[in-house]
Amino acid sequence: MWETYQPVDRGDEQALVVDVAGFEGPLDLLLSLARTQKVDITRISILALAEQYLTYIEEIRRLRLELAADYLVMAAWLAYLKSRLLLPAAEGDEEPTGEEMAEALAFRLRRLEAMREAAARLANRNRLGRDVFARGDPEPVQIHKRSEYSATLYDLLSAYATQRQQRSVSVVQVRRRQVWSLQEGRDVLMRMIGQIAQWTPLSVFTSPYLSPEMRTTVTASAFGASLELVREGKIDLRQTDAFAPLYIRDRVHAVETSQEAGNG
Amino acid sequence: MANSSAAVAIAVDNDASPTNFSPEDRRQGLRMVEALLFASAEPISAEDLASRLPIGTDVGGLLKELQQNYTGGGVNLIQVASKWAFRTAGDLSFLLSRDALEQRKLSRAALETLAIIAYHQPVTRSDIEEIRGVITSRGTMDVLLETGWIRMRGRRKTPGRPVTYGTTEAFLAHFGIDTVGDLPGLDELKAAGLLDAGVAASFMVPEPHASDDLTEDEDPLEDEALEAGGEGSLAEG
Amino acid sequence: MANSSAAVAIAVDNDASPTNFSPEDRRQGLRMVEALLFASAEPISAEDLASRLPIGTDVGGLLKELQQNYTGGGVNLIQVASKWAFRTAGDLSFLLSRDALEQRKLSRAALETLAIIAYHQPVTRSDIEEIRGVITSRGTMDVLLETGWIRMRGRRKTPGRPVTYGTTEAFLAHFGIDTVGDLPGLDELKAAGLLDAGVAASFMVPEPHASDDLTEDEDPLEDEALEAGGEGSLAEG
Repeated sequence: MWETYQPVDRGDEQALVVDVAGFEGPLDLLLSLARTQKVDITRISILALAEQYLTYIEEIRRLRLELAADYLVMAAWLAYLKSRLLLPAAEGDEEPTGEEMAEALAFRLRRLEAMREAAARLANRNRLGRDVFARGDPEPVQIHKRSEYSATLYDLLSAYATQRQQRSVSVVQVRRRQVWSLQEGRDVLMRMIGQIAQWTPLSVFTSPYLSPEMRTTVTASAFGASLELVREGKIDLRQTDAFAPLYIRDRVHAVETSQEAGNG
Repeated sequence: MANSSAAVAIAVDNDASPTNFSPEDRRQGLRMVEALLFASAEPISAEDLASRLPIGTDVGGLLKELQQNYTGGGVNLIQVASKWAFRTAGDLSFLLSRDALEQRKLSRAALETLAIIAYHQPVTRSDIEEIRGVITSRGTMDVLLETGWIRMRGRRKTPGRPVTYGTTEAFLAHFGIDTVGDLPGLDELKAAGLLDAGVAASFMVPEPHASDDLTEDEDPLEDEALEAGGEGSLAEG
Repeated sequence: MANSSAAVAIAVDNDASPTNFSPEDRRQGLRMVEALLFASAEPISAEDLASRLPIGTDVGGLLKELQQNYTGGGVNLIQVASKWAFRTAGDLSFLLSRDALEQRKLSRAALETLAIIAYHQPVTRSDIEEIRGVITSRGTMDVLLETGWIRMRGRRKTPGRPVTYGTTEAFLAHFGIDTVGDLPGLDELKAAGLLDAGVAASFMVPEPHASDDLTEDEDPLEDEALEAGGEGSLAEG
């Protein structure tokens, strides 16, 4: 998981010719160089480290290798640090002393090192799904939905009164208007789409149900139902133009067919 | 089934010449069997377990010991189709189901049907359909029965013996009325503005039958009808 | 975090006025806790358990007893993310490696960034960059957000209002840590001053703070920030 940190062996000059891209920024390079001092990072000589870094950067530049600006900025800062460490501070100097600067850098190196160790500790913990495992076959809680209905007496009475009154008027009508419900439209489509892989006009599905006076309601509810099925991903719907015939196709089936075609 | 699990036991016993396993090895074996069974997404056979344990492990014995350890606990080690798996103890299965209460509104159709049952009880499904002028969907009656506000009262003494419906105590309690006889009549509905004043003279609002006792033209429900109420009412329609 | 877990303990204790629970009740309580935890792949909080057990059940005590019972077994009861879960024993990982899920290897940069977020949270992208001394690539944060181990917490009340990051419950669950206060080596890091701002005192690096509550110098994220987090954090850099 954790790519172990591989300090680049810089024991000889050869090792200096190292791809700088392998470092994650100047702090990483500094940490890596610090390792070559073979001392505890808390007792590292910042001055020696700065010199090492500058030598390294010079070497890279001599070889005309590209260097990211970050590395050069750090080099400039380290050169300045070096001068502050070597020269006594002038009277009334407002700038931080060389020691303060060195301590700041040492802190940053220690902190980065600490975070790396923390990362390694995290990575090496017993991790879920790698070292420790949860129940492989959990028994989920079954949720039984129970509905609680509510209605007021007013709802009840007004539903009754309205219905009775409408009905008392509509008795005059000779024939009850037949309505194909959305559910019925949906049921018919659901029964049939399993068999239709090719684009088929929607009217084919509904035609056995069409009598002249029912055409409007049937078409409307079949269309409504088909939209619902499209939304659920069960069928595809296609229309080339406004008011052009609607075509539908069973999506599952269509996918299988196209895959077969692809394989063949 | 019994045969095949016997075969397993034999096979395992054959494998398991418990040569020189120390008590410590045995304890570790038990831990391994426990962990493997716990982490597995499906029941594991004794052979499968054996294949993942040190050679010579007495899998059969360990399984028995583990099963013993879990006996009486909240989780048991059981055998399904001659494989092994942990399962919640049967008597605790109630812990793994939860009721979720969902507040729902009655549909217009259900409200109308309910009102008709209240006013016109005892009433059959075809009475309701005649009054409403539309077919009553199966779902509507199911919902109303689920509310506990209507019940099947009996069967009408007519051909086909259709089930009669009426309201329940819960109905009265929910709508805050003492008896169905307190439901407002024609004049009151008019006064409340729920009916047009100019409604036809022939328009009647019935006096609901308030008693739980069966009317003269009702027979009691047989037990079968209570259980298979759905079927009973289908036959009616 | 320590505060909130203390609150849990108190809440549980309050519930658990073990009034008149017989040894038999207690045994049954233990079985129920065992069954509930065993059945779930996800950790369950003590409160959640309490809500599913008889009122007054001493959940805290039962959990401790159950944990004790499973100590040394192939399956252990552990505390992660302030919740409880059964997990296979860590030392048996060799046995179960076959079941290991294919895990995406995090780059060194991503792991380092994750550690910094965990130990320094709430932390902004520029805090992370300050510590690592290098620009955080967009991809690194994306990968970490995708693991579900880190999340955007809010915005720091400083100019530019940079997005702050912290770890999630999934992080704790994955690494088997109870609370952020239990991060390995946290106390030593604190004692060594390595979690202090130190260098640039101009910004604050507070102690890890994983509680969902925002700290004083954080503002809540607006919805827009959650959706277009990348953009928000780019502005920061």
